[in-house]
Parts: sequence; C-alpha cells; structure tokens
Amino acid sequence: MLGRRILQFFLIFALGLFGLMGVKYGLGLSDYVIPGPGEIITTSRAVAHDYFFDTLNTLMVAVIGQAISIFMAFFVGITARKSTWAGTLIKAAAYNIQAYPIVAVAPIIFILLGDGFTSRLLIAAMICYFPLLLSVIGIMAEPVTDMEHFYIATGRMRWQLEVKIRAFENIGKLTTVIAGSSTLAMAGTIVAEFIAANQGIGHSIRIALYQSDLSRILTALFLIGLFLSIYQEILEGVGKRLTSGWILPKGVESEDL
Amino acid sequence: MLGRRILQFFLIFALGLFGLMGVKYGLGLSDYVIPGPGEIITTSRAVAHDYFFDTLNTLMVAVIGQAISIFMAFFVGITARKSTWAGTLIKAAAYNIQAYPIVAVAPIIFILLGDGFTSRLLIAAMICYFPLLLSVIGIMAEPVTDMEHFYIATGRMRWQLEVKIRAFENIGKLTTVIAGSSTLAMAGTIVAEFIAANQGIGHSIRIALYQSDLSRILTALFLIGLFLSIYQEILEGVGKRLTSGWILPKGVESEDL
Amino acid sequence: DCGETLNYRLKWLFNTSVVGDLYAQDFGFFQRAGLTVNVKAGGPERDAIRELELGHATFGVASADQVIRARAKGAPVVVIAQLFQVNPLQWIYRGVKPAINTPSDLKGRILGVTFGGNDETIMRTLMARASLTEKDVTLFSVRYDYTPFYQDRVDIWPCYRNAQGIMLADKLGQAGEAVRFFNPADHGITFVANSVVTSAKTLERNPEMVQAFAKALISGWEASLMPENRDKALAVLRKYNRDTPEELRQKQLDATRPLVLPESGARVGTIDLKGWKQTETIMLEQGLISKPVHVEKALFPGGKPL
Amino acid sequence: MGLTCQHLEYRYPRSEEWVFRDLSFCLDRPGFHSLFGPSGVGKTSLARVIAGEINGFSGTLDRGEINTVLYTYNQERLPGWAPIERHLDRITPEGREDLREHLIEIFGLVPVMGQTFSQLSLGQQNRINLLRYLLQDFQLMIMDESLANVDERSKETILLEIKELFPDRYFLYISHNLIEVARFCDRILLFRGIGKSPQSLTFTGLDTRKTNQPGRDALDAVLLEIMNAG
Amino acid sequence: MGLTCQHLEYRYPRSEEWVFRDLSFCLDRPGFHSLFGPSGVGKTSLARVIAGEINGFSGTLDRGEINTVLYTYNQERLPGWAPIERHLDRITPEGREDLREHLIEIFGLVPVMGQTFSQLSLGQQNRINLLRYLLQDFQLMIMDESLANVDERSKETILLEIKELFPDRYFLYISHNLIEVARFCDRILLFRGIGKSPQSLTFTGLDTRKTNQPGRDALDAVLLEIMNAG
Ligand SMILES: Nc1ncnc2c1ncn2[C@@H]1O[C@H](COP(=O)(O)OP(=O)(O)OP(=O)(O)O)[C@@H](O)[C@H]1O
Ligand SMILES: Nc1ncnc2c1ncn2[C@@H]1O[C@H](COP(=O)(O)OP(=O)(O)OP(=O)(O)O)[C@@H](O)[C@H]1O
Ligand SMILES: [Mg+2]
Ligand SMILES: [Mg+2]
Repeated sequence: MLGRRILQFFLIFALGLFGLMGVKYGLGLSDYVIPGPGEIITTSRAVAHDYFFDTLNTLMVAVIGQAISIFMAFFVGITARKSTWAGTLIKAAAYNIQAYPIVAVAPIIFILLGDGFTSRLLIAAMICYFPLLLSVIGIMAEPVTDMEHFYIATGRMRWQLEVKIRAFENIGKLTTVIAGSSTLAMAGTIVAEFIAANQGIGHSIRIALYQSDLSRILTALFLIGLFLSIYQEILEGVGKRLTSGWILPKGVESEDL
Repeated sequence: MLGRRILQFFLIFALGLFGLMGVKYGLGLSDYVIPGPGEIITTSRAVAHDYFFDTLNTLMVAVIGQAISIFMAFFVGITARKSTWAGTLIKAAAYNIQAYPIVAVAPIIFILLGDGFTSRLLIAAMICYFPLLLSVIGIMAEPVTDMEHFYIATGRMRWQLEVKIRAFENIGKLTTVIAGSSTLAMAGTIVAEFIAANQGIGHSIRIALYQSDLSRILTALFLIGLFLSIYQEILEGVGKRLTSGWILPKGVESEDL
Repeated sequence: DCGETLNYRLKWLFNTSVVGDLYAQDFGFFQRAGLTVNVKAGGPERDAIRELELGHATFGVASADQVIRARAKGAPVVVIAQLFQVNPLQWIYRGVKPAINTPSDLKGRILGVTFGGNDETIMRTLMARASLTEKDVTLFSVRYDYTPFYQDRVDIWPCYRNAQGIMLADKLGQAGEAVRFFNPADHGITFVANSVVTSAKTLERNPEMVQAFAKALISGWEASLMPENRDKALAVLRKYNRDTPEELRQKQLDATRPLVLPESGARVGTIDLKGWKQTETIMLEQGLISKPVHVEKALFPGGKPL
Repeated sequence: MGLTCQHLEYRYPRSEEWVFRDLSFCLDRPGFHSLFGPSGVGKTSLARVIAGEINGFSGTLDRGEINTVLYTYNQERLPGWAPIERHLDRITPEGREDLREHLIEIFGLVPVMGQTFSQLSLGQQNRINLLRYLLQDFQLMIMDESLANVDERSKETILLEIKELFPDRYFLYISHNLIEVARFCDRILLFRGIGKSPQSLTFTGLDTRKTNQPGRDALDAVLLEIMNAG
Repeated sequence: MGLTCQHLEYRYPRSEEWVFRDLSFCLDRPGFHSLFGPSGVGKTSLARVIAGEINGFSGTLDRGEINTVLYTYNQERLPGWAPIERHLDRITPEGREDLREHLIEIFGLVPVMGQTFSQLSLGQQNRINLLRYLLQDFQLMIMDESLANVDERSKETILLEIKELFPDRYFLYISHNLIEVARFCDRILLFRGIGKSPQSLTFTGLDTRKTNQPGRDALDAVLLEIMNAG
C-alpha cells in the first residue's frame, strides 16, 4: 500500500518533469528559463540534505496546523450549522474573512501577533480550515431524520449528539475531506513560511524564487510531494482503521472490506 | 433576504474596523501603522471608484473561475472516485499538485501560458477547485445502496446515473460547498492577480501593500466582502430554487421550506 | 536595561546587502558595545517602521520612501544612519540591445517596473525628466518571477545591482549573453535607499544606547567591507545565505562595496541630506505624499552618523 | 378524556390533494387501539399530526389527559458507533433497568445485544427500535408499522406483553394485518379515505390479553364487520 | 431443473455466528414460492446468496435453468429528481409499455404517478418498487418483504395478478404473514434456523390463483402443518 502511493507519486512527478523537458527542448528554451536535466541533478544533490530537513520542518508545522484547522472547522461549522441569525452571522464572518487574500491580511496578523511561530501556524490553519468548514457545515446542516427522531421525540437531543450522529453518518465523506485537507495544510504552511517565516521549505522556495532557480524549486516540489504522499498514506490508513472498527456496512461492501 | 446578508457583512466589517481602531488608540499607534478614521474615509473616497471597477473585474473572473473549477472538480472527482489504480493515480496527481504552493508553480504556468487572462483564470480555478474536489470525491465514492440496487441488479448502471444519484442524494452538501467555494474563487482570483495580473483588485492590493497603505487595503477588503456577499446571496438563492424544485423532503423539514 | 535583547529588523532576506549587519552580530561588535542584538530577516510583508511602533523591534532598516511616507502619517521614526550611499536599485538589460545613455533612450522600449514599488517612482521621475509620457514607452508589471526578462519579452528589468543583478548577469553570461546596467543616479536621480531607523521615543529615552548601537553597527559594516576581512565576511554570508553559490557571493560582496563605501571617501553610514531632500521632492512630484514632510527633521542631527 | 379530533384537514405543502378533510374521531379510554386503513390513506400523516410533528393542519386536536405522545415508525435507525446494548443502556431512564432486561428477553433480542444496528436483520431492527421507545415516558405511543417486519409469533408475544406491562397507557397501533388488529386491539379506528363519508369509523376489537383469549368466532365477527365497512 | 442448494454455509465477515450451516433445499418447479421463517433466521442473507449479492459462502448453489435472478427488498428507493411516472417510463424495456400500464392500474398507483418517491406513503413506495422489477427480464424474482407495508386487499390483488401474468417464472416471496404465505404460495421453504436439523423443510401451500380459491379448511390444514414444524 505504502509502495503504491509513493510509486504513483514518482510516476506523476516523472511525467511532470518529462513534460517540462518537452517544453524546454520543444521550444528551444535556454537553461535559465528551464534548467536542463544535468543542472537539475547537480542542484538537487547539492540542496537535498538541507531541503529534506526543511520539508520535515514544514510537515511538522502542517500536521499541527491541520489539527488546529480541523478543530476550527468543527468549531465554526457546528456553531454555524443552524440557520438562525447567529448561525448565519458566524457563517458570513467565516466566509468573508476567507475571501480576503492572506497576503492582504498578513500585515494585520503580524501587527496583532508578531512574526513568530503563532502567525505561521495561524496562517497555515486559516488556509487549510475553510474547505473543511464547507464540508462540515454541509454535513452538520443536514438532519439524519431516521436516526435523530428518537432523540428529538424523547427530548434527549443535545448538540453534541446531533453532531455525533451527523458526523458518523457521513464518516466516509469526512475522512476523505480530512485526509485531503492535509494537502491544504501543507500548502498553507508553505504559504505561511513564504510570507512569514525564516525556516521551512516555503522559506527555501522563496529564496530560490528570488534567485530564479527553477532546479531548486523542482527539488523542493519533489520533496513536498514525497512527504505529503507518505503523510496522506498514514492518515488514510488511520482513517480506515478507525472507521472499519466502527462500521460494518450491511451490503455488498462488507465483502470487500 | 438580500438585506440580511449585506447587513451581516456590514456588521462584521464594522466589528473588524472597531477592533482595529481599538488596537490603534489602545496602543497609541500612528496613522502609518493603523490609519485613523479620517484617513480611511478620505482614502476610500479617493479610490472607491477605481477599486469598485477593479473588484467587479475580479468578481467576473472569479465567476468564470468558479464555473471552471466546478467543472474540474466534477471531472476529476468522477474519474477518481473508484479505488482502481487509475482512479487513485488521478487522485494522487490532483492531491500532489495541490500541495505545491501556487507561487512556486506559477513560473511554470507563466512559461506555458503566458501571463495573461488564461493564467489568471487557471490559477484562480486551481485554488478554488480542490475543496470542491474533496467533497465531490467523498460524495461520489459512497454508494447509495438503496437507490442504486435496482440499476445494478438490472444491468442499467452507467457512470452518469451513478453520479447523478450520488449527487442528488447529497445535493444539500454539494450546494453548500459550491456556494461556499465562491469565496475561494474570489480569493483565488485575487491571489492570481497578486502574482500575475495587471488588473483586478488583487493588483491594486499589491500596489497598496508596496506603499504600506492600510487604508487602501481596508477599502479593498470592504469591497471584496460586499461583492462576495451579494454574489453568494445570489448563488444560494439559485441553489435553493433549484433544489426545492427537486426535493420536497418527507418529514419535519418540509414544513419550514 | 542592557541585558534586554534588541530586535533589529532588516528590510529584506539575508543576502549580501545586509553583510555588515550580520558581520556586526557575528563578530561581537554589538556585544562589545554591551548590547544583545537579534538581527532578523525582513521581506515584502515586513515593515520595520510598524514593528518599531509596536515594540516588536527597537531598530530596523527601511527605505527612504518608507520613512517619508511614515513621517507623512505621523509615525515618530528617525533615521540614524544611511547604509547605501548609492541606491543599488538599477535596471539590467541585454548587451545586444541599444545602449541607454540618456533617459530619452528609454523611448519605445518595454520597461519593467514594480507597480507601487520605488522603482516605479524612480522610473517615472526619469521619464518626466526626459519628457516621456506613458505613451512613449511600455510599462511592464514586474513580479518576483524573472521569466519575462529571460524570455526577452521585456527590455530592461529592475534589480538590486549587487544581488539579483549579479545573479542575472551570471545566468545570462552562462548562455553567452552580455548585460549592461542602467543606473538612475548617473542621470541625476538620487533616491535614497536603505537606512537604519529607530523610534523617536527610543532615541529620546536612551540616546546612549542608540549611539552605542549605531557605532557598533557602522563599525561592523566598515569591517565587513575591508578587503582584508573579505574571507570573514564571506564566511558570514555562507552561514546565513547558504543558498547562493560561493562564486556569486564573492561577486556580490565586491559589488556591494562601492555602494556603501563611496569613492568620495565619506564614512559608512553618512546621511546624504541632499539626497533625502531630493527623494522627498520626487515623492511630492509623483503625488506619493500630499504635502512636504520636511524629512530633514527625521534625520539624525546634521546628517552625520552617530 | 382521551384524544379527540374534530374536522381535521391537512394537505402537504405544495400538494393539491387533501390527505384528510373533515376527519373526526375520538379515543375515549386508554388501551391498545389501532389505526387501520388501506395504504396511502393517510395513517402516517394523521399519526404525525397527533404527535405534533406535522403542523399546518386545520380543525381541532384535543389531546385531553395525554401529555406525552411518542411516535415511532419502522424505518428508524440507531447510530452505528456502539453495539445496541450500549445504546439501550444510555437511553434507559433511571429505575427502568429491569424493565429493559425484561423487554430484551421478551423481544427475543438477547443474542444480538452485542451487534451494531446495521448488523441486524430487519425484524431485529424493528424490535430494538420499539423497545427503546417503550422505555421512555409516554402516555400515548403511536406505533407506525413498528412490527411490520417481525414474524407473527414474536409479534404476538410482544403485543401481549406490552398490553400487560402498560395497561393504563394509550397505544395507537398502525398495521396492515387485519387479523392482528382485530385480535389485539381495543378500539379500531378505520380510516376510509377522503372519498368516503364519514372518513373514519370506530370499531371495537377483541382486545386479547394473556388472560383473555377470545375464540375464533368472535374474531370472525369483528373481521366481517370491519371488512364490510372498509 | 430449478434451484438446488446443498450444504450451504455462511457467516458475515468478522462475525462469529453462522447464519446457516448445512442448509440444503430444492425448488423443483416454477411458481410462486415462499421463504418463510422467524425474524433473524437468515432469509435475507439466503436471498442475497441466491441472487449473487453475497459471496464467500461455501456449499453448492446450482441455479439450474434459472439465468436471471432479481432480488428486491422493501427499503429500496427511487431517485427523487423526477416523478415516478418518468422513472417508470425510462426503465420499461421496449414492448412492455402495456404491461406497465396494466400493473400501475392493478397496483392502485394511478393517482400517485405524478409524485416523487419521497412524497409517497410507505405502501405506495413498496408497490412502485416491486412494479419496476416486474417489468424487467427475470427467471427468478426474490421479493424480500416487498409488500410488507401494503394493505391486505391490495396485496391480494397484486399477488393474484402476478401469478397470472408470470405463470412460468420462479418467485421466492419472503413475508411474515403465514396465512398469506399458505394461501398464495406453492412451495413453502420453512427456514428453521441454525439450531434445528434439518435447517429447512419444504411444504406445499394452496397456491391460490384467480381461478382457484381453496376453502378455509384446506388453509387451516396447511397452517397447522407449518406451525407444528416451526
Ligand atoms: N411529503 C409528502 N408530500 C406530498 N404528499 C404526500 C407526502 N407524504 C405523503 N403524501 C401523500 O399523502 C397520502 C397519505 O400518506 P400517508 O403516508 O399518510 O399514508 P399511510 O396511510 O401511512 O400509507 P401506508 O399504509 O402506505 O404507510 C398519500 O397519498 C401520499 O401520497
Ligand atoms: N452485516 C451483518 N453482519 C453480521 N451479522 C449480520 C449482518 N446482517 C445480518 N446479520 C445477522 O444474520 C442473521 C440473519 O439475518 P437476516 O437479515 O438474513 O435475517 P432475516 O431472516 O432476513 O430476518 P428478518 O425477517 O428480520 O428480516 C441475523 O441474526 C443478523 O443479526
Ligand atoms: Mg404509513
Ligand atoms: Mg430480512
């Protein structure tokens, strides 16, 4: 399983690289527009070690950022799930803030929080949480009547229970979105590092961009993709174990679990 | 209804502004760090006209970008919904590409597409589509056994039908995510303009950032929020009309439609 | 309060343009002055003047246009030293193109400018001096990405002479293309670049500390640019700017020296009063500030380094 | 007094057909009653009106001495995150643990207590669902086809036991099995549909209990009476 | 030959209990047969084994001359994007339009054709679902409580009509109503559960048709026979 995902990643990356080389030699672009294979190999050898640890650093922050964003998404999603005035207000606030480009909001964040780890984490979480929020709101706003009826009829319904029922009914969708959001956490952390930090692979990419060094950027992209594949593999594995312990669906699916 | 959303937006924006003023006067900061009300009003008057059309321009691109991203999300989501090798490969590709910070990928996009309208649209769509994709995959991967059984048993199941059934069963979640993704389309377009374009409100924000002009940024944020509120209002209205024509849910909900 | 760590926020990422700042830190110049200083990298979303006011930093580096803008909005910022005597912001162009000897040679070309950046201000001033309007040239919006220049879609591209300038020249050189630079200062445009700033409050409350800092910093800069310290300076750069190839770092360091240590023999850090005034005039002309700010009031008395 | 409805009128939002119009009836005493009638006639709709889950009807609905109405139907599900044993445990009001154990026994559910809901057969699901409702406070329980997918032998045991355990409550049992309704129910509210007048008729069934098992002739008489009226 | 099962064994994945073990039976001729037995005994499971929806069982299952098995159950739903009329239209194989109209009539569904599935009562939903299956090609149709929520009168009409329309097909009717099973079915496969041996017994019911309505005594005899064996 682990093998498959990484294999797939290699395949995709190789395809991308070949495409790029195709463009280079097809259009006869010089090495400073798109570097040649030789330069890419030399450069990536040279920076591999540093970039490896940079990416690891980024991944750590992304993991924490993702945890925070899952928390935020559920917090906002649960508070905003009802179509009451307060609910829609929170929703409106969440949506509006999201529309603001992070680069425009970043100066304000720095003013309020300084430029430490917190800002980096907050920016990463803000980028990652919104897609989660959309799914969580979508799921939380939809009653599971056949299951909730008893609890409502007997006056036992609490918001925790409602949330639990709806989350559980949609556990497959939620795990897909959560596992997928690791991608966004990673991207978010890189953006945060790009504008705020002095470490992590985002910072390295920024430097490489200023130096216009596409070979380095490609190396960074390779490492990002690799680490992410591994992380997602782990997440999905955990998700599968968690949910399969819970649900044994009645029906054809149970056979091929 | 239209009134409510805009009212809420005004409320949120006003709250944010008051908070900022609180920080300003609380810490005794100069107009350079956080502009005073007077300056904000003067500046916003001065730039309102230009920014209005910039934001409109951005919104237009965002609308097209959103349409493309909905299309992309469904295309990728539907192709990748099965856990076959090809399906997971497409999924892996989609996830990996997404993890790459757009700023890092942008140079490659510019090389391939130039830095005109197409690049701007593509970047906007790429930022917006992924959260949609996650939801679409989550929904498309989950069988609706009670509905699909007949079509499978009688050999009538086609992928179009499967997609239709699953989309329809989850129409509420889909409309939430689609309406919400307008936010991301807007943010994506602004980012695209920020890194690629010569027009649009993202371009204006970039200039204001270079000039450290927070009043302009606030004006831009105000207009972005306002336009987005209106756009979302319209989207949700359309969504409601579409779905209510389709579904009259059996149960308590039918009463308060 | 000498035990307290002083944050010194740079304008940009660690690169050759900040060699003196890093040198002063690493070779104990601040320490010997009894100060604990933390030199922090900057970036486009960073603004040292804001951080001074918020107390996130005690000293910082800001460009002259930032200082003037901040003063226009009542920020109590003061300049205690001017790092670059010559603005490193210049335009690079390919050697095969017709040379630009006067601003009027810009006519008909595609000019890269960062809209909102001070290169735009400088370029517009140059155009105004040469009586060129926007119809006479094509302004091309510059981003962090050099591809348009690489692809030769833009004639001249703004860059820091001592940093990206070296790198671009090197890349094109490898492809056998020669380059030239167009320096606005050669055409009478003095637009001051980076300076060291602090807040009026700090200066007022703790003049000795400010003095000690400025002295240590300038000594650090002087030492870092002495030819006999070249290897030490390069070692510092290697440490903080590991990503640039050694060969380029050497070239960059050599290109930095004449920008900070002018031929006139003025001391490092000298505040060029006339240059500041011209900068303000240009900004007024360009409508970047609405009324005079009398920037000389923000400069440390007499324009002399502390 | 029990439950009285007068001139009830209802149609679903955006529907043009009336489900019922001018429907009047009265349940005058506690007991195991039935709501009977052909498919689509409006039993479920009426049940939900009585339970307060459907509003927007007109006419008067007087619940009399009945404060707590519970409505349960055969498509309800229990959440799947725990075995049903744990679910039952959590929803048992204090002091009714013995009742719960007794019902589990009678309902024949002992062997499946450790399974989750989706691992049960349809009839097992039906029974679990009804069981948890019976543990709650109620004065009127509407059972909408709650035992429709349970075999007759179990059903008989369950019904007789319910009647013994809750002699002073109101039940409204919706079922399509006429013999069952005639045998076990007290009042039988025959719902004849919008076309007929009166829309409902009330009969009295055999009200079989553990202690009172009427003979076959009595049953035939009731069956005949109802069939002739329907 | 019809359907033969020998020594069937099955348990659900990750479950420790066998649903059936050493189950053998044979359906020797076309007709309207029944699969009968208490709730939870494994009827649904067996039906899905026969229909090929459950694999991983052991023993032999020989479908003989039966090529097409359809399995339908009472919880199936039609998509809600169109009125059921349109759905039925789309799934009617060419040439069976008349059959469709006839069935709609017999099933009493004419008035609800314009509604969507969720706007139907439970019994209406049951009927629509069965109806669409009947329009398809099949040699064996397994009806798992397909008419469980339909009133008896409609059910009788429907069953008699089905038997008349499809005299040469196999049906396997799962129901909890013994009288109904005894009256309408030909072979009655009594499923007695894992504890008993043999696990299944086969009886012959009255196989009532429009043209052949056996009397009450015959019914009583069959009922007695089955009840004694269960
Ligand atoms: N949500 C709805 N919207 C419109 N019409 C509805 C809706 N629900 C039910 N109906 C219609 O109302 C009528 C009564 O439905 P109801 O479910 O009350 O019947 P019922 O007596 O319970 O039938 P069954 O025995 O089949 O369950 C039916 O004709 C049905 O088509
Ligand atoms: N997915 C599953 N996992 C584990 N056990 C199951 C599963 N589905 C059913 N069972 C068990 O298998 C046995 C047979 O179930 P099945 O649904 O076949 O019964 P049935 O005869 O159809 O009952 P009913 O008449 O109630 O529908 C039951 O004891 C049930 O608890
Ligand atoms: Mg009903
Ligand atoms: Mg069953």
